[in-house]
Amino acid sequence: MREIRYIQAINEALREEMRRDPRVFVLGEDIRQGAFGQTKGLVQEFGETRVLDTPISENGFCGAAVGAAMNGLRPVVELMLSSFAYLAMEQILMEGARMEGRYTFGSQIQVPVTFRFLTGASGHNGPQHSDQPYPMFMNNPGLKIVLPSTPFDMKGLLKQAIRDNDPVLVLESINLLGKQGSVPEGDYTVPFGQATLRKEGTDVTVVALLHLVDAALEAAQILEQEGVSVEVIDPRTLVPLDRRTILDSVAKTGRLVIADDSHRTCGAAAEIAAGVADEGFGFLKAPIKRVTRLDVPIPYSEPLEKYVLPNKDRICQAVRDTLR
Amino acid sequence: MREIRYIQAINEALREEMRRDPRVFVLGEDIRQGAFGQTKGLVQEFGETRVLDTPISENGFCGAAVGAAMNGLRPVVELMLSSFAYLAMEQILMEGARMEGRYTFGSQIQVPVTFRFLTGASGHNGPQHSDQPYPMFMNNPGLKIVLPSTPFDMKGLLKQAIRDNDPVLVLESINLLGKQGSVPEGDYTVPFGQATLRKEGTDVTVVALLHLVDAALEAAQILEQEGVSVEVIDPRTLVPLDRRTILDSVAKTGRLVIADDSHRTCGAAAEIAAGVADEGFGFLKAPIKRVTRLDVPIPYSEPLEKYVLPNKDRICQAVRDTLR
Amino acid sequence: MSTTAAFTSDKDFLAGMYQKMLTIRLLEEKVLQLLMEGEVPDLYPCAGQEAVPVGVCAALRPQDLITGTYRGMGHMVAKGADLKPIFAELYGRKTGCCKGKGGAKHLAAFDKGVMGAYAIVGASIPIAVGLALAAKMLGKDQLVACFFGDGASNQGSFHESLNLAFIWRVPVIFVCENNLYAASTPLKTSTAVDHIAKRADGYAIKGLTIDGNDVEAVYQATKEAATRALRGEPTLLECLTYRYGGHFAAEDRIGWNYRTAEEIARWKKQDPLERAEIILKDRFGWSSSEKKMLEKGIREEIEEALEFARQSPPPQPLEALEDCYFEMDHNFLWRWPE
Amino acid sequence: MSTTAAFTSDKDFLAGMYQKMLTIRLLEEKVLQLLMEGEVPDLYPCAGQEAVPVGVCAALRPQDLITGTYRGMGHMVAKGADLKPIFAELYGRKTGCCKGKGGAKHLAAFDKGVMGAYAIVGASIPIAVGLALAAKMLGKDQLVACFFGDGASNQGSFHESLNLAFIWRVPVIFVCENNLYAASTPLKTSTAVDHIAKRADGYAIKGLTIDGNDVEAVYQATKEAATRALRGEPTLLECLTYRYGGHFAAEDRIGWNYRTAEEIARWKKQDPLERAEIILKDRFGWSSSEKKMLEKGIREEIEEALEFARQSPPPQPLEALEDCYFEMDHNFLWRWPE
Ligand SMILES: Cc1ncc(C[n+]2csc(CCOP(=O)(O)OP(=O)(O)O)c2C)c(N)n1
Ligand SMILES: Cc1ncc(C[n+]2csc(CCOP(=O)(O)OP(=O)(O)O)c2C)c(N)n1
Ligand SMILES: [Mg+2]
Ligand SMILES: [Mg+2]
Repeated sequence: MREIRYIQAINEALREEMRRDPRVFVLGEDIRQGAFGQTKGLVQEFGETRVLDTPISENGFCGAAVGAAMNGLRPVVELMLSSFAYLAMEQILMEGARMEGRYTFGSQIQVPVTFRFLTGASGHNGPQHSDQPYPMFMNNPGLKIVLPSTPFDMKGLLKQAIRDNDPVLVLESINLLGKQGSVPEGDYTVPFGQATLRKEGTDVTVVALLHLVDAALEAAQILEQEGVSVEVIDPRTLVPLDRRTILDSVAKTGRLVIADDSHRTCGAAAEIAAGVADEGFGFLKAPIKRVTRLDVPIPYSEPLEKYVLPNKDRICQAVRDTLR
Repeated sequence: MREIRYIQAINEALREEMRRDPRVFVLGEDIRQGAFGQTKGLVQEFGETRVLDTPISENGFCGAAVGAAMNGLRPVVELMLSSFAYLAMEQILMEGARMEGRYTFGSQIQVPVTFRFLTGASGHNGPQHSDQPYPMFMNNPGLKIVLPSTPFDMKGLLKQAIRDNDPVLVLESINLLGKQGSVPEGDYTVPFGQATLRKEGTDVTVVALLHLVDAALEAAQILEQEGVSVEVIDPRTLVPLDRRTILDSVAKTGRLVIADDSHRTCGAAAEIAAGVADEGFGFLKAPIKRVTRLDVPIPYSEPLEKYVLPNKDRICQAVRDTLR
Repeated sequence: MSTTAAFTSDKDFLAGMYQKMLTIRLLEEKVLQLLMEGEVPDLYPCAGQEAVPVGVCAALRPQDLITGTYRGMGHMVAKGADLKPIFAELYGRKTGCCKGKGGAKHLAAFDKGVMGAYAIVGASIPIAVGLALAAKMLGKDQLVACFFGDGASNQGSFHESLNLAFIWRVPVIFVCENNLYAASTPLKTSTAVDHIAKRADGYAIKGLTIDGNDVEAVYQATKEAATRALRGEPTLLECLTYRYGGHFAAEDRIGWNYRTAEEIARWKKQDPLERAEIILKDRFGWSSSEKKMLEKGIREEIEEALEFARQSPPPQPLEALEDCYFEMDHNFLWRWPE
Repeated sequence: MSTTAAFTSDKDFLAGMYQKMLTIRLLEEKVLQLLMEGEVPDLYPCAGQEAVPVGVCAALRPQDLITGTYRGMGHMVAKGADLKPIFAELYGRKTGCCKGKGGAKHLAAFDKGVMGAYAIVGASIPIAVGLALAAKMLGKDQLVACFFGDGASNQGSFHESLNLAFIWRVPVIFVCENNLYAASTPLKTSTAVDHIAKRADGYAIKGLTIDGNDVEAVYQATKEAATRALRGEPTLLECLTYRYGGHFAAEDRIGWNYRTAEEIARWKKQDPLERAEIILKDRFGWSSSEKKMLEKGIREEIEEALEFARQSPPPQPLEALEDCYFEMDHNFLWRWPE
């Protein structure tokens, strides 16, 4: 199969969905030029009426997208970086996810809006441009949350998100933009709520998110040489979360490490750990280990940033810790 | 000792700190009238220059408070309800907690600002006025988070918060405003990071937050009659969190229930559960149970709202579950 | 305050607007009474301001949309919503306009174009711009009227939305219900401008300040704004008015006191219903029996709606878990499998 | 564009401003070169805009404060910050002005009144209002100049802050560096008004649009605004200018293309440094040897600062955990006891 990059998969998904459905349009800051390139060429193909450059008004245009979705369109909003999400929390969570996002109005209206956030720390971007705020969104019901770790999943999940009738948050890892992978040319979608086994193993389960899936696979290779067989699970969506696959794996291995590049306290890893410490307690043979970013803002200087972010070595260490 | 209400304890702490330190001032919406009454009488005593009614501009005035704190004042900001925090996330988290909150500027500046949020669901306040967003703030480093469950703790912790040199978030439970309790007349503070044992017990540890401390104590009484001895811990501050006290208790009981009225997914209970499932794994004899609000917005209708919110019966049930 | 060209409604039209205003007034009276009796838990009163929603909505067509606020009963009635689901919602019943989930602050009637009421101050403004953007992009013959208060004009969302509305040239009318207070906070101590319409220049749109207690003036100004809106020219229409009741129903019980009795009395002399009634009498020779008949009909409608609410079943607790996501078992989302 | 009364600086004063502008220009040149060579990872260029920070800061006193943006090198130099900690910060060194934690987007010099640079567009505006509020409440003889871009004027925080500044009557000058673009987005397609200063009316404050490439005009307008500020009257001072470089340093490498060569050339004819140089020559008979000496001194200062940065030690990894909270062992906060 043809190989393309993660960023091209995003572009292709947007392009195909815009061709398929005239109600789909994209909006965001500098998307005609393409700040990071995901939207490159869209304005040439679809024109300025379907590719809207917005003013720097995150709360305003996220809210406008919610409104547009309530009145027949299927907007795809780009937040240039998820670090800017704090400005738009009100409209995304309070209005998008909670009000029109069915609940308050008792399912009388639907809000098929997709929020795309480029997310993560890419090196020396400093404390205000390296965020990973998806746990904050997980803490608020009403939003589906998708985090593709391969070009294949990106194309399929983004297409699914655009077709979904609920507000969906699609996380685009800034660390994966250049990643190559096999992607079919035509149409396909990847369903929400289905984790995938990236590698089978018998000793320890590693649940890994976004770019840490690759780190976990590398860690698994290293550990294999130490005689440790690691199973790597990629949940692919956090809301809904495929708890069954995680539990089944822990039932087999009895050991769990969660690798998640969001902040530790109340992060995604905390939720998965808490769930397994309840429902999977009987299977557990060892402490549940979390490998996350440390609980400080992301510093600019390279040695500092490296220290704060999770990586394959820390995953290895955590796996070894569960075997002590 | 004299008994006063929780809301009076807030008022008294503000009043005493404003008398003690001319740099302390309060600002927020409708605080001269006192939307819920915490600031009653302050404008009469301290005048309009130290009791500022703000426009409805949450991000703006929270940010201005951060700026004022950087330039020599000690602002105490009231958010009428924590449901309005989403509008001010940027200034509170990005600027208050992360930038001036020492880290970005490498401790060159300090930001002694206190944010007071009235928080929780008080009955039929509906999906946009019943929030409990503190886990979102926990997920962001840089902010200390305090949640007093008694009038005594409220006065002492709020005073400590105002004197602290970091940004502090003080949660005022809307369910506790009328609660009576012994409170000394004079000056005292309660230190951060020290949990308190509300009740000793031997079979199951219940870590409870805000008004659920009382629910946990009631549950403990009920369970006592079933022959179950429950230990109730009130962490009093979430950042910093007194992990030692929690672990010591679990070491004794081997069983843990966390009662937390924030949303379940990535909530405060998830963090405590995840921590114990790691560091306290060896002590655990049973699954860790979370009693939280269910993961939907808070509905208006009474039977619905009741169903969504945690209560003493659910705490009892969870404790029994750990003993099965 | 700009004056719009004198408009002379015919009798039926004005009487129709009067009827809506009276419905809002009597409905609120009833709900406040129920609130005192502990039957209804929550309400944000709008008595005194009725001419704004009624005048605006009279100039809209059925396909046009509105967005409202927590102070939403007026908007609902003005846009033609049925009273039954309103009452049932206040009672938290399954038959309520939001199945009892939204409640008093979130009245909605999507079939009538009431696209929800928002309890976060300023929240409805970006939503309205988005609704209007969709109307434009889909080529609908439709415009959006967005209601909000003077206090909301200090929110960032107001600013961002008005700029977007101009940039995108969408069919929207921003209706500012300037009742001089945001909760207990006076306009003059919280807002840099004395008239919100002055802010329109910052967004290159037309701004107008009108007498919001003159239902004909509101109608006429909206009519003109609607014509502009459909050409893609937004308007900021500031309607000067006054709320008689508390910011929230129980305000005086907690001892709030921020307005003088004289001020309230002065505004009551400009009551929108009385002013419309005088015109009906003076211009059209409306008789007091006509008024009585009208009132009687409204009271019956209200009683019927109240009865409907009381008879309606409360929702079942488990329904709390429904409606959060589309076509998805909610348990799947937050519960770990047994 | 309003013209302020002609101001005639004396030679030394103008030469001083010229020197600062040249320092900014040459510093940026150097850093861009280092960026190409991979030594410095990040920069937001400000060449072309130098007259704004320099003219503004020349009108401020040492005790006055400024807040800046990611495009912050000009603000730092203009307010008198030392070059060494700037370079060291760009290099991520412990000796950097933020110990290497903030980096290129967060330059600060608290001892000089540079109260931080903010990388969230619009973020510095509420902060500036708060700084000014404290100055007023504490009776300090101090004002605050707040720098931000044209794009930032579309953020809600701009709106909320200007309203607050008026309401509170605080000593602040809002300096809008209008360079016609917000990243790649032109002012005219994103902003309802052609001149940001038009928005001042919505906050009852004085708004002025001036030639931001005329350092004397910027100085003069700021001087007047400072007088007003100290009386509690904020000003929105819009300075028309242009950025020569990319929005971020590597912009052209990723193929951005949103401005015409002609437009850039046209603005380069209005170069702020050249214009100041002409005045220095024509009015004051400045000689080219004077300029050369100046330039030589600056280049030496730059090289010295660069050397300082290169020699400085990188921070130790564990220092990443410091500075998050005051007087508290960081481990206490997130780590469970062993
Ligand atoms: C973001 C937010 N802040 C505060 C509140 C609390 N609150 C509800 S209504 C209101 C006053 C609003 O005033 P205005 O916009 O003038 O509308 P009015 O109530 O007068 O109709 C306030 C402060 C809220 N609901 N949302
Ligand atoms: C809230 C937020 N949104 C988007 C960005 C990305 N961004 C950085 S600078 C910039 C353009 C800002 O334009 P303007 O305010 O005119 O200032 P200039 O860069 O031209 O000096 C954008 C979109 C950001 N840093 N913060
Ligand atoms: Mg009002
Ligand atoms: Mg600009």
